[in-house]
Amino acid sequence: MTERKLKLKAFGIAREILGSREVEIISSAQRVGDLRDGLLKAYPKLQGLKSFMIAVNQAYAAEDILITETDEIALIPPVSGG
Amino acid sequence: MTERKLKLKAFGIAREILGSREVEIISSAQRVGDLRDGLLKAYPKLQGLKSFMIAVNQAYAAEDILITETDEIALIPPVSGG
Amino acid sequence: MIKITAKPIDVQKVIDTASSLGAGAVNVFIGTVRDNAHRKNVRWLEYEAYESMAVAEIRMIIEEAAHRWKLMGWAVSHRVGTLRPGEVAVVVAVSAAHRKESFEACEFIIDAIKAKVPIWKKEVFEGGEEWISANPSMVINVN
Amino acid sequence: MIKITAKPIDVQKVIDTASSLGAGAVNVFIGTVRDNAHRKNVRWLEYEAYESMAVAEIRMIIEEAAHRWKLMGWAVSHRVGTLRPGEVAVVVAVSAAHRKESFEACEFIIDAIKAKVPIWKKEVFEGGEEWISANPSMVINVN
Repeated sequence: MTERKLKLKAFGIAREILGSREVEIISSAQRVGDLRDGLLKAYPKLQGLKSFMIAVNQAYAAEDILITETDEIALIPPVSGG
Repeated sequence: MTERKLKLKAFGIAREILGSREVEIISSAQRVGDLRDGLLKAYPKLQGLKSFMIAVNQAYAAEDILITETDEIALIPPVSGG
Repeated sequence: MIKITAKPIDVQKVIDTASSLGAGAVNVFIGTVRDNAHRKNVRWLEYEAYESMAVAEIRMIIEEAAHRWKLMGWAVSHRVGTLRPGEVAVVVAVSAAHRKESFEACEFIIDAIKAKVPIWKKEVFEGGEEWISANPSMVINVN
Repeated sequence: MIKITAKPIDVQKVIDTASSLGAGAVNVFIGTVRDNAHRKNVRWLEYEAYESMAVAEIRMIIEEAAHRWKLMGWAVSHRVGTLRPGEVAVVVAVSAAHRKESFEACEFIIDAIKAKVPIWKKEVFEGGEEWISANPSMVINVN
Protein backbone atom coordinates (compact mmCIF):
# COMPACT_ATOMS: atom_id res chain seq x y z
CA MET A 1 0.00 0.00 0.00
CA THR A 2 1.20 3.51 -0.72
CA GLU A 3 1.76 5.62 2.29
CA ARG A 4 0.06 8.99 2.32
CA LYS A 5 -0.03 12.08 4.42
CA LEU A 6 -3.41 12.46 6.14
CA LYS A 7 -4.56 15.45 8.15
CA LEU A 8 -6.56 14.60 11.24
CA LYS A 9 -8.66 16.74 13.48
CA ALA A 10 -9.06 15.53 17.04
CA PHE A 11 -11.46 16.69 19.72
CA GLY A 12 -12.04 16.30 23.42
CA ILE A 13 -10.10 13.48 25.02
CA ALA A 14 -8.83 12.39 21.56
CA ARG A 15 -7.27 15.82 21.13
CA GLU A 16 -5.50 15.41 24.45
CA ILE A 17 -4.29 11.90 23.51
CA LEU A 18 -3.00 13.01 20.09
CA GLY A 19 -1.56 16.13 21.67
CA SER A 20 -3.07 18.61 19.24
CA ARG A 21 -6.30 19.60 17.56
CA GLU A 22 -4.73 19.09 14.12
CA VAL A 23 -2.27 16.27 13.46
CA GLU A 24 -0.58 15.07 10.27
CA ILE A 25 0.12 11.36 10.05
CA ILE A 26 1.75 9.08 7.48
CA SER A 27 -0.58 6.17 6.84
CA SER A 28 -1.21 3.41 4.33
CA ALA A 29 -4.86 3.19 5.45
CA GLN A 30 -7.23 3.08 2.49
CA ARG A 31 -10.46 2.83 4.44
CA VAL A 32 -11.85 4.24 7.68
CA GLY A 33 -11.50 0.84 9.40
CA ASP A 34 -7.79 0.61 8.51
CA LEU A 35 -7.21 4.11 9.80
CA ARG A 36 -8.94 3.27 13.07
CA ASP A 37 -6.71 0.17 13.51
CA GLY A 38 -3.62 2.24 12.80
CA LEU A 39 -4.61 4.94 15.25
CA LEU A 40 -5.35 2.45 18.03
CA LYS A 41 -1.80 1.09 17.58
CA ALA A 42 -0.12 4.48 17.29
CA TYR A 43 -2.04 5.94 20.25
CA PRO A 44 -2.79 3.06 22.64
CA LYS A 45 -4.64 5.41 25.01
CA LEU A 46 -7.44 5.53 22.43
CA GLN A 47 -8.13 1.89 23.39
CA GLY A 48 -9.27 3.13 26.78
CA LEU A 49 -12.18 5.08 25.31
CA LYS A 50 -15.73 3.78 25.50
CA SER A 51 -15.86 4.23 21.71
CA PHE A 52 -14.49 6.44 19.03
CA MET A 53 -15.96 7.31 15.68
CA ILE A 54 -14.28 8.72 12.62
CA ALA A 55 -15.95 11.47 10.65
CA VAL A 56 -15.11 12.11 7.00
CA ASN A 57 -16.07 15.46 5.59
CA GLN A 58 -18.17 16.33 8.63
CA ALA A 59 -20.29 13.18 8.66
CA TYR A 60 -19.92 9.95 10.63
CA ALA A 61 -18.18 7.45 8.34
CA ALA A 62 -18.71 3.68 8.14
CA GLU A 63 -15.65 1.41 8.38
CA ASP A 64 -15.52 0.65 4.66
CA ILE A 65 -15.52 4.26 3.45
CA LEU A 66 -12.47 5.08 1.29
CA ILE A 67 -10.27 7.93 2.45
CA THR A 68 -8.55 10.39 0.13
CA GLU A 69 -5.83 12.87 0.98
CA THR A 70 -8.15 15.84 0.56
CA ASP A 71 -10.81 14.53 2.94
CA GLU A 72 -11.44 16.28 6.23
CA ILE A 73 -10.93 13.46 8.73
CA ALA A 74 -11.84 13.82 12.39
CA LEU A 75 -11.61 11.64 15.50
CA ILE A 76 -14.83 11.73 17.46
CA PRO A 77 -14.64 10.36 21.02
CA PRO A 78 -17.92 9.79 22.89
CA VAL A 79 -19.90 13.02 22.65
CA SER A 80 -21.18 14.76 25.76
CA GLY A 81 -22.85 17.97 24.66
CA GLY A 82 -25.85 19.52 26.30
CA MET B 1 -86.85 23.80 54.05
CA THR B 2 -85.88 27.28 55.15
CA GLU B 3 -85.08 29.66 52.35
CA ARG B 4 -81.76 31.46 52.59
CA LYS B 5 -79.91 34.17 50.81
CA LEU B 6 -76.85 32.75 49.02
CA LYS B 7 -74.16 34.74 47.28
CA LEU B 8 -72.88 33.20 44.08
CA LYS B 9 -69.86 34.00 41.99
CA ALA B 10 -70.12 33.11 38.32
CA PHE B 11 -67.39 32.99 35.71
CA GLY B 12 -67.02 32.68 31.97
CA ILE B 13 -70.16 31.59 30.16
CA ALA B 14 -71.92 31.08 33.53
CA ARG B 15 -71.29 34.74 34.32
CA GLU B 16 -72.91 35.70 31.03
CA ILE B 17 -75.90 33.40 31.67
CA LEU B 18 -76.45 34.71 35.21
CA GLY B 19 -75.85 38.25 33.98
CA SER B 20 -73.28 39.20 36.59
CA ARG B 21 -70.09 38.05 38.26
CA GLU B 22 -71.79 38.18 41.68
CA VAL B 23 -75.43 37.19 42.13
CA GLU B 24 -77.60 36.86 45.25
CA ILE B 25 -80.27 34.19 45.15
CA ILE B 26 -82.95 32.99 47.53
CA SER B 27 -82.69 29.23 47.83
CA SER B 28 -83.81 26.38 50.04
CA ALA B 29 -80.88 24.26 48.83
CA GLN B 30 -79.06 22.55 51.70
CA ARG B 31 -76.45 20.71 49.66
CA VAL B 32 -74.44 21.38 46.51
CA GLY B 33 -76.57 18.94 44.50
CA ASP B 34 -79.81 20.75 45.47
CA LEU B 35 -78.26 24.08 44.51
CA ARG B 36 -77.20 22.71 41.13
CA ASP B 37 -80.77 21.46 40.45
CA GLY B 38 -82.22 24.83 41.44
CA LEU B 39 -79.78 26.74 39.24
CA LEU B 40 -80.49 24.53 36.21
CA LYS B 41 -84.21 25.36 36.61
CA ALA B 42 -83.71 29.06 37.28
CA TYR B 43 -81.21 29.46 34.42
CA PRO B 44 -82.13 26.89 31.74
CA LYS B 45 -79.21 28.00 29.56
CA LEU B 46 -76.90 26.30 32.07
CA GLN B 47 -78.32 23.01 30.75
CA GLY B 48 -76.60 23.71 27.46
CA LEU B 49 -73.15 23.54 29.03
CA LYS B 50 -70.93 20.50 28.63
CA SER B 51 -70.69 20.45 32.42
CA PHE B 52 -70.66 22.78 35.35
CA MET B 53 -69.06 22.36 38.71
CA ILE B 54 -69.73 24.16 41.95
CA ALA B 55 -66.88 25.30 44.12
CA VAL B 56 -67.34 25.95 47.84
CA ASN B 57 -64.69 28.05 49.54
CA GLN B 58 -62.39 27.85 46.53
CA ALA B 59 -62.39 24.09 46.14
CA TYR B 60 -64.44 21.83 43.89
CA ALA B 61 -67.35 20.53 45.96
CA ALA B 62 -69.05 17.11 45.80
CA GLU B 63 -72.85 16.97 45.43
CA ASP B 64 -73.51 16.09 49.08
CA ILE B 65 -71.52 18.94 50.63
CA LEU B 66 -73.64 21.11 52.95
CA ILE B 67 -73.82 24.81 52.11
CA THR B 68 -73.92 27.60 54.69
CA GLU B 69 -74.77 31.24 54.16
CA THR B 70 -71.19 32.34 54.79
CA ASP B 71 -69.66 29.98 52.22
CA GLU B 72 -68.04 31.38 49.09
CA ILE B 73 -69.97 29.58 46.35
CA ALA B 74 -68.91 29.71 42.71
CA LEU B 75 -70.24 28.35 39.42
CA ILE B 76 -67.44 26.79 37.38
CA PRO B 77 -68.27 26.11 33.73
CA PRO B 78 -65.81 23.97 31.72
CA VAL B 79 -62.38 25.51 32.21
CA SER B 80 -60.24 26.52 29.25
CA GLY B 81 -57.09 28.14 30.59
CA GLY B 82 -53.67 27.90 29.04
CA MET C 1 -44.12 31.70 42.22
CA ILE C 2 -47.73 31.43 41.08
CA LYS C 3 -49.08 34.50 39.36
CA ILE C 4 -52.35 35.43 37.66
CA THR C 5 -51.73 38.75 35.99
CA ALA C 6 -53.32 41.25 33.64
CA LYS C 7 -49.88 42.48 32.54
CA PRO C 8 -47.70 40.93 29.82
CA ILE C 9 -45.69 38.00 31.17
CA ASP C 10 -41.92 38.39 31.39
CA VAL C 11 -40.88 34.89 30.25
CA GLN C 12 -37.23 35.31 31.29
CA LYS C 13 -38.32 36.26 34.79
CA VAL C 14 -40.46 33.12 35.10
CA ILE C 15 -37.49 31.03 33.95
CA ASP C 16 -35.13 32.74 36.39
CA THR C 17 -37.55 32.09 39.25
CA ALA C 18 -37.71 28.38 38.39
CA SER C 19 -33.95 27.96 38.00
CA SER C 20 -31.69 26.43 40.64
CA LEU C 21 -27.92 26.00 40.93
CA GLY C 22 -28.31 22.31 41.68
CA ALA C 23 -30.47 21.68 38.61
CA GLY C 24 -29.07 20.68 35.24
CA ALA C 25 -32.33 20.94 33.34
CA VAL C 26 -35.02 23.57 32.96
CA ASN C 27 -38.14 22.92 30.91
CA VAL C 28 -40.42 25.75 29.92
CA PHE C 29 -43.84 25.64 28.30
CA ILE C 30 -45.21 28.82 26.76
CA GLY C 31 -48.81 28.92 25.60
CA THR C 32 -49.44 31.64 23.05
CA VAL C 33 -52.54 32.96 21.26
CA ARG C 34 -52.83 31.49 17.77
CA ASP C 35 -54.05 33.61 14.90
CA ASN C 36 -55.97 30.80 13.25
CA ALA C 37 -57.56 28.47 15.81
CA HIS C 38 -60.25 26.10 14.46
CA ARG C 39 -60.07 27.60 10.96
CA LYS C 40 -61.33 30.96 12.16
CA ASN C 41 -59.37 34.19 12.10
CA VAL C 42 -58.88 35.00 15.76
CA ARG C 43 -59.06 38.70 16.56
CA TRP C 44 -58.43 38.39 20.26
CA LEU C 45 -59.09 36.21 23.31
CA GLU C 46 -60.69 37.29 26.58
CA TYR C 47 -59.29 35.42 29.57
CA GLU C 48 -60.87 35.48 32.99
CA ALA C 49 -59.93 33.66 36.20
CA TYR C 50 -61.44 32.84 39.57
CA GLU C 51 -58.19 34.10 40.88
CA SER C 52 -58.00 32.90 44.49
CA MET C 53 -59.17 29.40 43.57
CA ALA C 54 -56.94 29.30 40.47
CA VAL C 55 -53.89 30.01 42.63
CA ALA C 56 -54.97 27.33 45.14
CA GLU C 57 -55.50 24.73 42.37
CA ILE C 58 -52.18 25.53 40.70
CA ARG C 59 -50.47 25.21 44.07
CA MET C 60 -51.88 21.69 44.52
CA ILE C 61 -50.77 20.70 41.02
CA ILE C 62 -47.27 22.06 41.63
CA GLU C 63 -46.99 20.30 44.97
CA GLU C 64 -47.85 16.98 43.39
CA ALA C 65 -45.35 17.51 40.55
CA ALA C 66 -42.60 18.77 42.85
CA HIS C 67 -42.92 15.65 44.97
CA ARG C 68 -43.20 13.20 42.07
CA TRP C 69 -40.29 14.55 40.02
CA LYS C 70 -38.17 16.06 42.84
CA LEU C 71 -38.30 19.51 41.32
CA MET C 72 -35.64 21.99 42.38
CA GLY C 73 -37.57 25.05 41.27
CA TRP C 74 -40.79 26.03 39.52
CA ALA C 75 -42.88 29.02 38.48
CA VAL C 76 -46.25 29.48 36.79
CA SER C 77 -47.63 32.68 35.37
CA HIS C 78 -51.04 32.96 33.68
CA ARG C 79 -52.34 36.03 31.92
CA VAL C 80 -55.92 37.36 32.12
CA GLY C 81 -57.69 40.07 30.13
CA THR C 82 -57.56 40.74 26.40
CA LEU C 83 -54.85 38.90 24.48
CA ARG C 84 -54.03 39.32 20.79
CA PRO C 85 -52.47 36.63 18.54
CA GLY C 86 -48.82 36.07 19.41
CA GLU C 87 -49.21 37.13 23.04
CA VAL C 88 -48.17 34.80 25.85
CA ALA C 89 -51.11 33.36 27.82
CA VAL C 90 -49.28 31.02 30.16
CA VAL C 91 -45.73 30.10 31.14
CA VAL C 92 -44.79 27.02 33.16
CA ALA C 93 -41.12 26.56 34.08
CA VAL C 94 -39.57 23.82 36.20
CA SER C 95 -36.03 22.80 37.04
CA ALA C 96 -34.79 19.33 37.96
CA ALA C 97 -31.51 17.45 38.19
CA HIS C 98 -32.03 15.74 34.83
CA ARG C 99 -33.90 16.51 31.65
CA LYS C 100 -36.42 13.65 31.60
CA GLU C 101 -37.92 14.77 34.90
CA SER C 102 -38.10 18.37 33.73
CA PHE C 103 -40.05 17.43 30.59
CA GLU C 104 -42.44 15.10 32.40
CA ALA C 105 -43.14 17.51 35.25
CA CYS C 106 -43.70 20.49 32.96
CA GLU C 107 -46.11 18.55 30.75
CA PHE C 108 -47.97 17.20 33.78
CA ILE C 109 -48.39 20.72 35.16
CA ILE C 110 -49.68 22.33 31.97
CA ASP C 111 -52.01 19.37 31.29
CA ALA C 112 -53.44 19.66 34.81
CA ILE C 113 -53.77 23.45 34.56
CA LYS C 114 -55.79 23.09 31.39
CA ALA C 115 -57.97 20.37 32.91
CA LYS C 116 -58.67 21.72 36.39
CA VAL C 117 -57.79 25.35 37.02
CA PRO C 118 -60.71 27.83 36.97
CA ILE C 119 -59.59 30.01 34.08
CA TRP C 120 -61.70 30.61 31.00
CA LYS C 121 -61.15 32.01 27.56
CA LYS C 122 -63.57 33.43 25.04
CA GLU C 123 -62.43 33.52 21.45
CA VAL C 124 -63.44 36.60 19.51
CA PHE C 125 -63.14 35.91 15.79
CA GLU C 126 -64.39 37.52 12.64
CA GLY C 127 -68.15 37.16 12.82
CA GLY C 128 -68.66 35.93 16.36
CA GLU C 129 -67.38 34.82 19.70
CA GLU C 130 -67.31 31.60 21.67
CA TRP C 131 -66.40 30.41 25.18
CA ILE C 132 -63.84 27.67 24.49
CA SER C 133 -64.89 24.16 25.60
CA ALA C 134 -68.14 25.43 27.19
CA ASN C 135 -70.67 23.75 24.91
CA PRO C 136 -70.80 20.06 23.99
CA SER C 137 -71.54 20.75 20.32
CA MET C 138 -68.16 22.33 19.75
CA VAL C 139 -65.47 19.94 18.68
CA ILE C 140 -62.37 21.76 19.73
CA ASN C 141 -58.80 20.73 20.05
CA VAL C 142 -57.24 23.48 22.10
CA ASN C 143 -53.46 23.41 22.25
CA MET D 1 -31.27 29.29 13.85
CA ILE D 2 -28.46 26.93 14.85
CA LYS D 3 -25.68 28.54 16.81
CA ILE D 4 -22.50 27.31 18.49
CA THR D 5 -21.22 30.24 20.49
CA ALA D 6 -18.56 31.18 23.01
CA LYS D 7 -20.75 34.01 24.33
CA PRO D 8 -23.50 33.68 26.97
CA ILE D 9 -26.77 32.52 25.40
CA ASP D 10 -29.68 34.97 25.33
CA VAL D 11 -32.53 32.56 26.17
CA GLN D 12 -35.29 35.03 25.29
CA LYS D 13 -33.77 35.56 21.85
CA VAL D 14 -33.72 31.81 21.19
CA ILE D 15 -37.38 31.62 22.22
CA ASP D 16 -38.32 34.58 20.02
CA THR D 17 -36.59 32.98 17.05
CA ALA D 18 -38.55 29.75 17.54
CA SER D 19 -41.92 31.45 17.99
CA SER D 20 -44.56 31.68 15.29
CA LEU D 21 -47.92 33.46 15.06
CA GLY D 22 -49.63 30.26 13.94
CA ALA D 23 -48.29 28.27 16.89
CA GLY D 24 -50.12 27.87 20.19
CA ALA D 25 -47.31 26.12 22.00
CA VAL D 26 -43.63 26.75 22.55
CA ASN D 27 -41.46 24.28 24.45
CA VAL D 28 -38.02 25.24 25.63
CA PHE D 29 -35.30 23.09 27.13
CA ILE D 30 -32.43 24.81 28.92
CA GLY D 31 -29.42 22.77 29.99
CA THR D 32 -27.43 24.41 32.75
CA VAL D 33 -24.20 23.59 34.57
CA ARG D 34 -24.86 21.91 37.90
CA ASP D 35 -22.76 22.71 40.91
CA ASN D 36 -22.76 19.15 42.21
CA ALA D 37 -22.70 16.60 39.40
CA HIS D 38 -21.82 13.02 40.42
CA ARG D 39 -21.22 14.01 44.03
CA LYS D 40 -18.27 16.21 43.15
CA ASN D 41 -18.08 19.94 43.59
CA VAL D 42 -17.94 21.23 40.03
CA ARG D 43 -15.68 24.25 39.59
CA TRP D 44 -16.29 24.69 35.86
CA LEU D 45 -16.89 22.82 32.62
CA GLU D 46 -14.85 23.11 29.42
CA TYR D 47 -16.98 22.64 26.30
CA GLU D 48 -15.54 22.16 22.84
CA ALA D 49 -17.23 21.47 19.52
CA TYR D 50 -16.36 20.29 16.04
CA GLU D 51 -18.32 23.27 14.96
CA SER D 52 -19.03 22.74 11.26
CA MET D 53 -20.05 19.11 11.82
CA ALA D 54 -22.04 19.97 14.95
CA VAL D 55 -24.11 22.47 12.97
CA ALA D 56 -24.65 19.90 10.20
CA GLU D 57 -25.73 17.20 12.67
CA ILE D 58 -28.08 19.55 14.53
CA ARG D 59 -29.57 20.57 11.18
CA MET D 60 -30.36 16.92 10.36
CA ILE D 61 -31.94 16.38 13.77
CA ILE D 62 -34.07 19.51 13.42
CA GLU D 63 -35.18 18.55 9.93
CA GLU D 64 -36.38 15.18 11.16
CA ALA D 65 -38.22 16.73 14.11
CA ALA D 66 -39.73 19.52 12.02
CA HIS D 67 -41.16 16.97 9.61
CA ARG D 68 -42.35 14.52 12.25
CA TRP D 69 -44.09 17.06 14.51
CA LYS D 70 -44.91 19.75 11.92
CA LEU D 71 -42.94 22.38 13.76
CA MET D 72 -43.70 26.00 13.01
CA GLY D 73 -40.44 27.35 14.37
CA TRP D 74 -37.27 26.19 16.10
CA ALA D 75 -33.91 27.40 17.36
CA VAL D 76 -30.91 25.74 18.99
CA SER D 77 -28.01 27.48 20.67
CA HIS D 78 -25.08 25.63 22.24
CA ARG D 79 -22.33 27.25 24.26
CA VAL D 80 -18.62 26.37 24.06
CA GLY D 81 -15.69 27.43 26.24
CA THR D 82 -15.53 27.70 30.02
CA LEU D 83 -18.87 27.53 31.86
CA ARG D 84 -19.42 27.95 35.58
CA PRO D 85 -22.27 26.41 37.62
CA GLY D 86 -25.59 28.09 36.82
CA GLU D 87 -24.56 29.07 33.30
CA VAL D 88 -26.65 28.00 30.31
CA ALA D 89 -24.95 25.37 28.13
CA VAL D 90 -27.71 24.68 25.63
CA VAL D 91 -31.15 25.99 24.68
CA VAL D 92 -33.59 24.17 22.41
CA ALA D 93 -36.86 25.93 21.54
CA VAL D 94 -39.62 24.72 19.23
CA SER D 95 -43.10 25.93 18.40
CA ALA D 96 -46.04 23.85 17.19
CA ALA D 97 -49.80 24.16 16.87
CA HIS D 98 -50.43 22.13 20.03
CA ARG D 99 -48.54 21.42 23.20
CA LYS D 100 -48.04 17.66 22.92
CA GLU D 101 -46.07 18.05 19.70
CA SER D 102 -43.95 20.81 21.20
CA PHE D 103 -42.95 18.64 24.19
CA GLU D 104 -42.22 15.57 22.07
CA ALA D 105 -40.21 17.44 19.45
CA CYS D 106 -38.14 19.37 22.00
CA GLU D 107 -37.30 16.21 23.95
CA PHE D 108 -36.42 14.35 20.75
CA ILE D 109 -34.06 17.16 19.70
CA ILE D 110 -32.18 17.46 22.98
CA ASP D 111 -31.92 13.66 23.30
CA ALA D 112 -30.47 13.44 19.78
CA ILE D 113 -28.09 16.36 20.37
CA LYS D 114 -26.70 14.63 23.45
CA ALA D 115 -26.37 11.31 21.61
CA LYS D 116 -24.96 12.38 18.25
CA VAL D 117 -23.65 15.92 17.99
CA PRO D 118 -19.84 16.33 18.17
CA ILE D 119 -19.62 18.46 21.29
CA TRP D 120 -17.63 17.47 24.36
CA LYS D 121 -17.40 18.62 27.93
CA LYS D 122 -14.68 18.20 30.49
CA GLU D 123 -15.66 18.57 34.11
CA VAL D 124 -13.15 20.35 36.31
CA PHE D 125 -13.90 19.59 39.94
CA GLU D 126 -12.05 19.94 43.20
CA GLY D 127 -9.13 17.56 42.89
CA GLY D 128 -9.28 16.60 39.22
CA GLU D 129 -10.87 16.70 35.81
CA GLU D 130 -12.67 14.27 33.56
CA TRP D 131 -14.01 14.14 30.00
CA ILE D 132 -17.68 13.26 30.48
CA SER D 133 -18.75 9.88 29.02
CA ALA D 134 -15.31 9.26 27.46
CA ASN D 135 -14.22 6.25 29.50
CA PRO D 136 -16.20 3.06 30.09
CA SER D 137 -15.31 2.90 33.79
CA MET D 138 -17.29 6.02 34.60
CA VAL D 139 -20.90 5.44 35.52
CA ILE D 140 -22.44 8.75 34.71
CA ASN D 141 -25.98 9.93 34.34
CA VAL D 142 -25.62 13.28 32.68
CA ASN D 143 -28.76 15.39 32.62
